Amino acid sequence: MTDTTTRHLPNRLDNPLRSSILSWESLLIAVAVVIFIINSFASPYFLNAYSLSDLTFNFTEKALIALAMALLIISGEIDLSVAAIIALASTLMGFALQFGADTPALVAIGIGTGIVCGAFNGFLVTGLKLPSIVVTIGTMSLFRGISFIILGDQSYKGYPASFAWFGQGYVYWVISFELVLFLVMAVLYYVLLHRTNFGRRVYAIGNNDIAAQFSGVRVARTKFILFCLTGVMSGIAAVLLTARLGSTRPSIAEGFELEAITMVVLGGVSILGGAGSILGVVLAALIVGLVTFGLGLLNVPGIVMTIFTGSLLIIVIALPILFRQWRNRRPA
Amino acid sequence: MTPPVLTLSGITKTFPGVRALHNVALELFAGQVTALIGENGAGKSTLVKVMTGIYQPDAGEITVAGKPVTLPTAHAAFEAGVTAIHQETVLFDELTVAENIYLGHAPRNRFGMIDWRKMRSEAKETLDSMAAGIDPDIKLKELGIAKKHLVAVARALSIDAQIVIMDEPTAALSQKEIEELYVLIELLKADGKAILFISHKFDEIYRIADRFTVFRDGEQVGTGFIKDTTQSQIVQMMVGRSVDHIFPARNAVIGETVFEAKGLSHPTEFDDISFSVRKGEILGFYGLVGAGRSEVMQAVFGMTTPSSGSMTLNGQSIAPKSAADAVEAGIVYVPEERGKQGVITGQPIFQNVSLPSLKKTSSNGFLRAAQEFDLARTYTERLDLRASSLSQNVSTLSGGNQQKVVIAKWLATNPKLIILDEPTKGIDIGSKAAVHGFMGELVEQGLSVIMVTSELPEVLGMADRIVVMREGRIIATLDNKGLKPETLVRLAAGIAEEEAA
Amino acid sequence: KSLGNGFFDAANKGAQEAAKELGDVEVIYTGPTAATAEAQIEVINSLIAQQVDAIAISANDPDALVPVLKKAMERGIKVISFDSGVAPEGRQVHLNPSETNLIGETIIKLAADYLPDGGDVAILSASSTATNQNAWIEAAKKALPTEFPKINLVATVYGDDDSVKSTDEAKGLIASYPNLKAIIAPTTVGVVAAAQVVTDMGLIGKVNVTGLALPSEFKQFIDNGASQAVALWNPIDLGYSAVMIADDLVKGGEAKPGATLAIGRMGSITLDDTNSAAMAPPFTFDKSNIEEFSKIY
Amino acid sequence: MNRLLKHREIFLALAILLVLVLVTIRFPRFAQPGNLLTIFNDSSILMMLALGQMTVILTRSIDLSMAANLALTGMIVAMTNAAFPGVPIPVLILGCIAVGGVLGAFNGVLVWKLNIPPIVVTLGTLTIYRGLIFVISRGAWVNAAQMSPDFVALQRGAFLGLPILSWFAIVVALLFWLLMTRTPLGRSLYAIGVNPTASVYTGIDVGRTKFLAFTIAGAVSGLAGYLWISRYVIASTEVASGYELTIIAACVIGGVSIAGGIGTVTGVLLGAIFLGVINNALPVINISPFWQMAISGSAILLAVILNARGERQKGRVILKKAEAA
Ligand SMILES: Nc1ncnc2c1ncn2[C@@H]1O[C@H](COP(=O)(O)OP(=O)(O)OP(=O)(O)O)[C@@H](O)[C@H]1O
Ligand SMILES: Nc1ncnc2c1ncn2[C@@H]1O[C@H](COP(=O)(O)OP(=O)(O)OP(=O)(O)O)[C@@H](O)[C@H]1O
Ligand SMILES: [Mg+2]
Ligand SMILES: [Mg+2]
Repeated sequence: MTDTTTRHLPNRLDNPLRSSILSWESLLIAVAVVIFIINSFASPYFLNAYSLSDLTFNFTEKALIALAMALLIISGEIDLSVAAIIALASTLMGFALQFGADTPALVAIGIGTGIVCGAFNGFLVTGLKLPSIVVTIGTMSLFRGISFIILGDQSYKGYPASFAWFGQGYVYWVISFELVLFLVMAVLYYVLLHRTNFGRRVYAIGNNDIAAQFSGVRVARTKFILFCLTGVMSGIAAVLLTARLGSTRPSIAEGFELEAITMVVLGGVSILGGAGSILGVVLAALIVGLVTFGLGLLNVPGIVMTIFTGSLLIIVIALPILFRQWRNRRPA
Repeated sequence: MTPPVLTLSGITKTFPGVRALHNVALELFAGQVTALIGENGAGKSTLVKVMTGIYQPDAGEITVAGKPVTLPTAHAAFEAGVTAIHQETVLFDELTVAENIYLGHAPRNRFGMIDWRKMRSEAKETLDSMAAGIDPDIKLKELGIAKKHLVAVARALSIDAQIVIMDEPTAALSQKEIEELYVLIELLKADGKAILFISHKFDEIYRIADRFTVFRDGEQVGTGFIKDTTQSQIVQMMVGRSVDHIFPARNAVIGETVFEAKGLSHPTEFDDISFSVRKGEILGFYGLVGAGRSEVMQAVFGMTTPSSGSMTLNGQSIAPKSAADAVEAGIVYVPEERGKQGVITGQPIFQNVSLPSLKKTSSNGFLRAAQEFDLARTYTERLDLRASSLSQNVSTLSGGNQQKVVIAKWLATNPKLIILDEPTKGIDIGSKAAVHGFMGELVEQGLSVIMVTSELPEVLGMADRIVVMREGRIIATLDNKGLKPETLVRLAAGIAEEEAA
Repeated sequence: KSLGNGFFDAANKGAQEAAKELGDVEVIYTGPTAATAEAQIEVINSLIAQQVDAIAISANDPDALVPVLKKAMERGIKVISFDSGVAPEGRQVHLNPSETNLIGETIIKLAADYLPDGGDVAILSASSTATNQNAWIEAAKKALPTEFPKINLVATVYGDDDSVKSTDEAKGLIASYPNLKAIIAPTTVGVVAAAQVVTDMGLIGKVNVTGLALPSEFKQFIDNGASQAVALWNPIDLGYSAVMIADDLVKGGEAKPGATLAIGRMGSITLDDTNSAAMAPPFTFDKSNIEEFSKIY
Repeated sequence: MNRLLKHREIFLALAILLVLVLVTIRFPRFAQPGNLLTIFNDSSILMMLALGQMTVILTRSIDLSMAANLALTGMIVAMTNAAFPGVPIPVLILGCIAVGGVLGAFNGVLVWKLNIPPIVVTLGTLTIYRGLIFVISRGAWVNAAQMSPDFVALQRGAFLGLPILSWFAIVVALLFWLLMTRTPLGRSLYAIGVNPTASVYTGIDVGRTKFLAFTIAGAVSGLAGYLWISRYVIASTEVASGYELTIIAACVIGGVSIAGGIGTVTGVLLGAIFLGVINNALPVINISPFWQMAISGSAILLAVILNARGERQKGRVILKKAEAA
């Protein structure tokens, strides 16, 4: 066997161009384009720089969380406490504000809270080996509960103007800071997931964490980092949302977690772990934003929009499965 | 003579990439034990699953008592009078023993509700009749592996079936329990049941079987009466060639000690394990399934932490806390459960191979695809991996080729010690030879190899020294020179001891 | 505030009436289903994008809506708040359904009228961030020592305009204060929940529920005696006036302290120094008139 | 102590008792039978829902749509009652169970036939069902005045001194107890959770069983829909929003393993009562209700940690001496 260089294994057989055309992402692009076109016909107000700019505020904060959540879900875990982290981070920022914290300190507190909460989740899941779904249902109540204890029926307000800029400011013309931050983060997460060793290990863990561990991957450490990252992104979202609302109440960002997860799943990330891409998540965020804003322009109530997003979620997931079942049945 | 109770004909079953069964036939007779014999992966268990409604055959016919039947579900098989003790324990840890025995056919009261009292008393009766000494009310997870197997046997017996299949029922049992099982089988025979008995142990087969059928590579290659056939004739059918040629000649130079373990212990799994491996040596670990060898190896590999004991590698003391530590130190492990622990089936070959070596193929933590492909190609080609491209998904490879991917992955890390846990389990004969050949090559290059195996020929054919384990302890460490197979079997099963006692 | 709330459905009736009267006005009646600020912001954003001329809003949060409403005003949209107000920098005019002090007094009075010997009362409010409720409660507290010395206010709790939470809170009040004589709920959701609790616990006659309620939703509790009387202003008039004021502003009217704005059939109002204006005093419903009003709103 | 921890139910019951004792020390009226019955009555709906959720979780699935199902069924029944006050209440209740069951079966079919992960399916249907409430009601609430007196009164009536609502919970709990311990279906639910592969070997149709589990959870949600609406006498889009997580919390506190296969009716009932006690105790001992959320969050975490201790794989016992010990 020493000289068996007889067979040469090619890198790949399929044509990368062809497979990328048939990918999930292109399906999403098509969906996004269709919705965009429908929107521009349905409402005369849609194709307007200001409208489109306002549109982005509907999803940037959730989408920022979705980026980190995507990695976490790819690794086979989940974090339902993200919205509660926002509440706690926002509350602590408001608390610090009462003691005269300036803008940099506020941001540091917001992001710091995110890291601490993420690390707490990460410790419970990886250190004590508990299922992440239950742990984060628990910490979701705990984190938001602490906000309620601190804030009760009060609210914090009076954030400085320089702080408000994070949620209301424009970098250039109608391009908001939130949007720019989201795009920058999307690129960073793309690189992290698709271009680094770390990202590769995340996929390996999500596919089979036992085999990954048997392959010398430090599974617990990687998952811990992912929880921290999700915490950080929630902290950042807390800064943006607090700045945008200009006030803090303990009920801030209620329901964000399910919307972020919907974006992730719609973006083609397998809820069972191991598969998914950042591009998909970004597209899904865009689609959710387009749908809600487009229907909003038609004055369709938000609750009715959820029928669309919910159906979209199920249909988009079911279609490939139905297609596969149909194809498998045919030759038999 | 009486017609067969069950007839299989023309049964074919293919899995993606593997033809597990091809046009096989089988007949079972009332009051007789038919032994099904064949190497690992010959298709025996697959046939059992076809007969019990778990797999649907691609082609072929099943007749029970002269009537053709289809078995779309496990329940249908049970209704047709077929029951089986499966090779892997298919039981429920969190349920009680009684329920494990009666799940799916529990006795009901007149309201159609499960009658627990009756179930418990019947379970107790069955277990007592087997002299199993198991309390039907405790949860299954409280039992050891051997007792679990007895529960599986009890489950099969609780179904009043005409056809009883036993897929390696004795693999995890002690000699005493095996003897009790024989008694049971005699009772069943006397009851007029048709029994299919699968085993790799010839002594058992000759002791209890009336007829035999031999499978090789998914085909039926012979059938007949045990009393008319000699052991070597059967082996000839099983292997299709002379057994001696399988193992490569060893011409590695054995050097100084590379790895040494002293007094490794674990609260429940192993105790006082000491052994050493030298450069260029293959150290065999032999024992019955469940002897605790995998657990020892996983402790060496950092997956579990021993409660006491020490390890040294190249004279330096090591204490790996994780597999990553062990790999960094130069110890790698090819696990026993390939699909679960070895390969990441959802990912392409090259990513599987490069996973532990990502540091080498990347720059500053960023992936470099070209380097990854080069690395993967170098090692998979050395192992003669059969695949269409390096981006092929590992799940589409055959078992043997998956094993090669695992080995390639580890070779790429330039290890000092490689541990192979059941390296040829479930691998076809051709690949088996390749893996054996490759092990020879590894030691020639100066690596040290630990090979865990439950197969006698393999350990006798490959190892330089053999460590025998039983019930979590090392029983003996032997030089593999003129060793008789019986010696190993006795040591592993503890028979010598029992006779002395 | 939120869709589906009977109060705002009635306000919409008035708004549509005003639109018909004005002829050239179209009213979009919209809102989130959950009474949260985030959801309301999304709705406002879509209204801004539609380049509406004016927004009249009942706020879920006085502060959180300020940035987005400021943006609306920057884009030339007139913003007025009605019912539950927005902080002054987030709107041009705030239309109070009634005078704050008057409401505060009224809700206490409703309880006191049926407690000649005085006793313990508690307040079940909507959310802690609702400006209007807080202002009323403040006013009520102020009136207590001087005008109702025998009434003892023991607690203020919040039911968040959520029927379950309001129910739990009402039960908590009854359990914690055995001598409670009345629950005052200045919120249409809370008052129904409290009355239901009193009915369920068989405390009719022992604990009187009062506060602000829509006659159509509350009639049965007047009928069964859980409540002696409640009060409310006319939401139809409120919606009507909001649209009238908005129209006024769009057509060039100026909102500054002291200005007087015409509101059609309702006459006119004068803005105070926070650009707020109040409408008529609240109207009290009891056994004598509830039947009649429950058919209207 | 260790043995105690093994019996989750006993441990939980003691925890509940402890809370009761602590509260009673500060506030003697709390432990009066009347108040205890009130707590039980207040926890009734949660108990039923948690039992439904347990059915699903046992099979390694999860149903996030139960609260939305409840709200949708509740709106349907409220509107029916408002429009046709003459329809007898038992018919309405059966209708609720049927409607809820159909909504649950829809989840079940998607899980069974299309093999979509339950969390994705129910995340989707959660939003769909809620949206549908708005569509059918056009956003309007159905309030007390529109409901017929019988509709509202039924659960408030008393039988043997206990409100009918409590009797609903007791009957449902008994049915679940029978289902879980005495029927093949119930045992299949456990078997699937413990070992899905082995279940196939035993002749259990895993997909179909999951489908039935979702249907049962749906039917319970439907029943709870009627009870909820008639209890709080208001039907709106926001009814029970976010309650899905409370239901899961009750299960987790009650010792149901999210990994499937473990959980008892008694445990779940105690889990729901535990939340009910906390709920009732806080206002009484004058702790601001704002503490409630953090307390139930901590209770959940504590419960998972304790459960995990109990469930932790002891590893294989290979050594003879260890096995004997
Ligand atoms: N589910 C499956 N998917 C793919 N291949 C399978 C599957 N089950 C079995 N095989 C393959 O079919 C062949 C026959 O396997 P089978 O388990 O029947 O062997 P066996 O004779 O029972 O071996 P052993 O003695 O080791 O138990 C093997 O090559 C195996 O890898
Ligand atoms: N207590 C047990 N409960 C369930 N399964 C068990 C138990 N003990 C052993 N097994 C099973 O038996 C098989 C072998 O056990 P183990 O790995 O401990 O022994 P081993 O001596 O290393 O044998 P092998 O060389 O076959 O791996 C494994 O597949 C394992 O799943
Ligand atoms: Mg087999
Ligand atoms: Mg092993």
